[in-house]
Amino acid sequence: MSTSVKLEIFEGPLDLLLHLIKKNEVSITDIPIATITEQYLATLELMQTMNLDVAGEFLVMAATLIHIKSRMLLPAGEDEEEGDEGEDPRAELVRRLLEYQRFKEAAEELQSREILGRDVFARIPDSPEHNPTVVIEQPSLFDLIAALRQILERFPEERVHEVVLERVSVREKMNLLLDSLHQRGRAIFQDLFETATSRLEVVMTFLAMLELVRIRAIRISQEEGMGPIMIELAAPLGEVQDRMAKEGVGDDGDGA
Amino acid sequence: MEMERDRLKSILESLLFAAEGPLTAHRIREIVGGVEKREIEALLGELGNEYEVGGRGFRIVEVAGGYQLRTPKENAEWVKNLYKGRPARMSRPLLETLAIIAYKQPITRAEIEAIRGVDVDGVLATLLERRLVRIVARKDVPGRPFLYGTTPEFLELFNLKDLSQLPTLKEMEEMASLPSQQDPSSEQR
Amino acid sequence: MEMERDRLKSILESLLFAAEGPLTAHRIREIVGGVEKREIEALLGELGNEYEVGGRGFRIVEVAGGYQLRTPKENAEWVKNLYKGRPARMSRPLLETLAIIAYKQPITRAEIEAIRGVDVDGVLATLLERRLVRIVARKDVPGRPFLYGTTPEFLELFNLKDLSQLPTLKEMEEMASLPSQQDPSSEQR
Repeated sequence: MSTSVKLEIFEGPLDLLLHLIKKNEVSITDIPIATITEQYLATLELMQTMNLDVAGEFLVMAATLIHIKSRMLLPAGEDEEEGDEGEDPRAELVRRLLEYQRFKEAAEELQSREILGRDVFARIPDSPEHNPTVVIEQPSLFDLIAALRQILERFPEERVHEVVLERVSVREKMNLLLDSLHQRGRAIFQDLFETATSRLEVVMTFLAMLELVRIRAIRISQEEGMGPIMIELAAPLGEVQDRMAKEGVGDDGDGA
Repeated sequence: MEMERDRLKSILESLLFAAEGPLTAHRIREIVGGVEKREIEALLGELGNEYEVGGRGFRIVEVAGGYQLRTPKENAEWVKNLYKGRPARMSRPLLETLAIIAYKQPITRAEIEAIRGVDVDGVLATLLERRLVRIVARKDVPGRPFLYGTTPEFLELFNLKDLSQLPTLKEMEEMASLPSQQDPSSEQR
Repeated sequence: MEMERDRLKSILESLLFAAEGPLTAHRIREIVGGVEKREIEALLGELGNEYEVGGRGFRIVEVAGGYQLRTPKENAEWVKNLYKGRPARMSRPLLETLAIIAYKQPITRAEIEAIRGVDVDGVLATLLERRLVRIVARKDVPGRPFLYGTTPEFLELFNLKDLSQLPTLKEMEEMASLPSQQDPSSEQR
């Protein structure tokens, strides 16, 4: 996704707003909303003319600013929204800006500390029982996930010469999974692997499942307690198939 | 067994030198045996002082709940050359996200994003990979999202004894003086 | 650039301290610059002498054509204790096997091996020994192989309240598909 592209210097809409506020030498708590909105929009336009992908959050903020501006223009009392008659339309934005600014400053504080590996260095001791394999002290949950990913990464070796077959098979698996879920309603994760006869097939089913999750065709959940992982359709089968057709996944490309 | 102070100091130096991370006074006590924690702390203080006054090539820092030998900042320029090609850069998104997690932990990804105003997917993955943050639990709300917190490695990286050593956040003092005037005409230039 | 002897000694200490292996005088010269090799060797000799005479916790030894800091032999007894009773360490094979068991329990050894593609005898023994997995039953197939599952110690190690707190597949996919290079802002600058 291109939404992670940012205008180099601005970390996001809040960052850009803080910049404009500083540039205009105005107070966060009393933002001249018309001026700032105008400059904000101009910056977005500049970003677009520079062919920078303007991330969605910048646009959402633009809409927010325009909305606040229009509310500020209403004579007092005519603002019916939320019934919060006395509240400044800017209040919520101000709160967010102040909070973001605090952490921006905190980040700068962190940056100015004596950072290990930049300003100061510790020893990398060679322990007596030196172990060449990667060793992790106090593994975290993330390590567990990474480990599982590594398992999956090792499987593709089998598909080097079977690319076509595999693609067909994953698609096939996706359809089989959908059919099966359509019939059963909900299924236990492990049960969906029951019919697998080979390692390859297990992986295919797994990949198919991930793909279905990615396109939001299925939903994965867990019951409370020691409950099993449950899988179900995220929408009626017909709707899911339509979506897959639109996304160009799941069909064989020849309309069959 | 009574041990000479100098002998003990030598052993402390060796221990700090050979340790793989910060050593707590407690752990040191387990290792040397028969010495009061207070005594160990006093000796470490003396050693650290000697290093500093003597302008030596190491310092004793209190970090992540323990003591660790580190090179002094004024030598960084040279020591850095030992590690060509692997700078430990900290980008602004990384630092901002880390700051939010450090101060507001435990916190969910959605909460971090609400503060930063942008998504933090990639940044969070990097922080997890660098072991600067970790999943500490799940939040008891629908969807049961993960809650993130900082790690001992975070404390080590930023030379912090514990979380209470984080610089206090600037108070939101300005919040008190939120704009209350309902005079939109002040807006028109 | 002329540098004070004491300053240089401090830098030498820092370099020896932070280096990953023995440093040759040649390499040191490259790093500090503008100092004769002979001078460097002389200063290292002085430093080593100071450590020895002062009964410090390190020595400078010449090894593999370079110089290295090491702890003195007379402190070995204590230094050795550092490595005793360290927190559990996890190698990659161990973690992978544990992950498979966690998600697919109850599972037989043959099934684990089918997924990992290598035999897991040793790894499984280690996991059993560390009480991270246990035998939960026998599978009702010919040969009646053992079925393995995780233990409460496993939950403790990963800070999980119960197995339902394991990341779901969806979360796994979200997290695992976040290679840091996908985030252009996190590493550069």
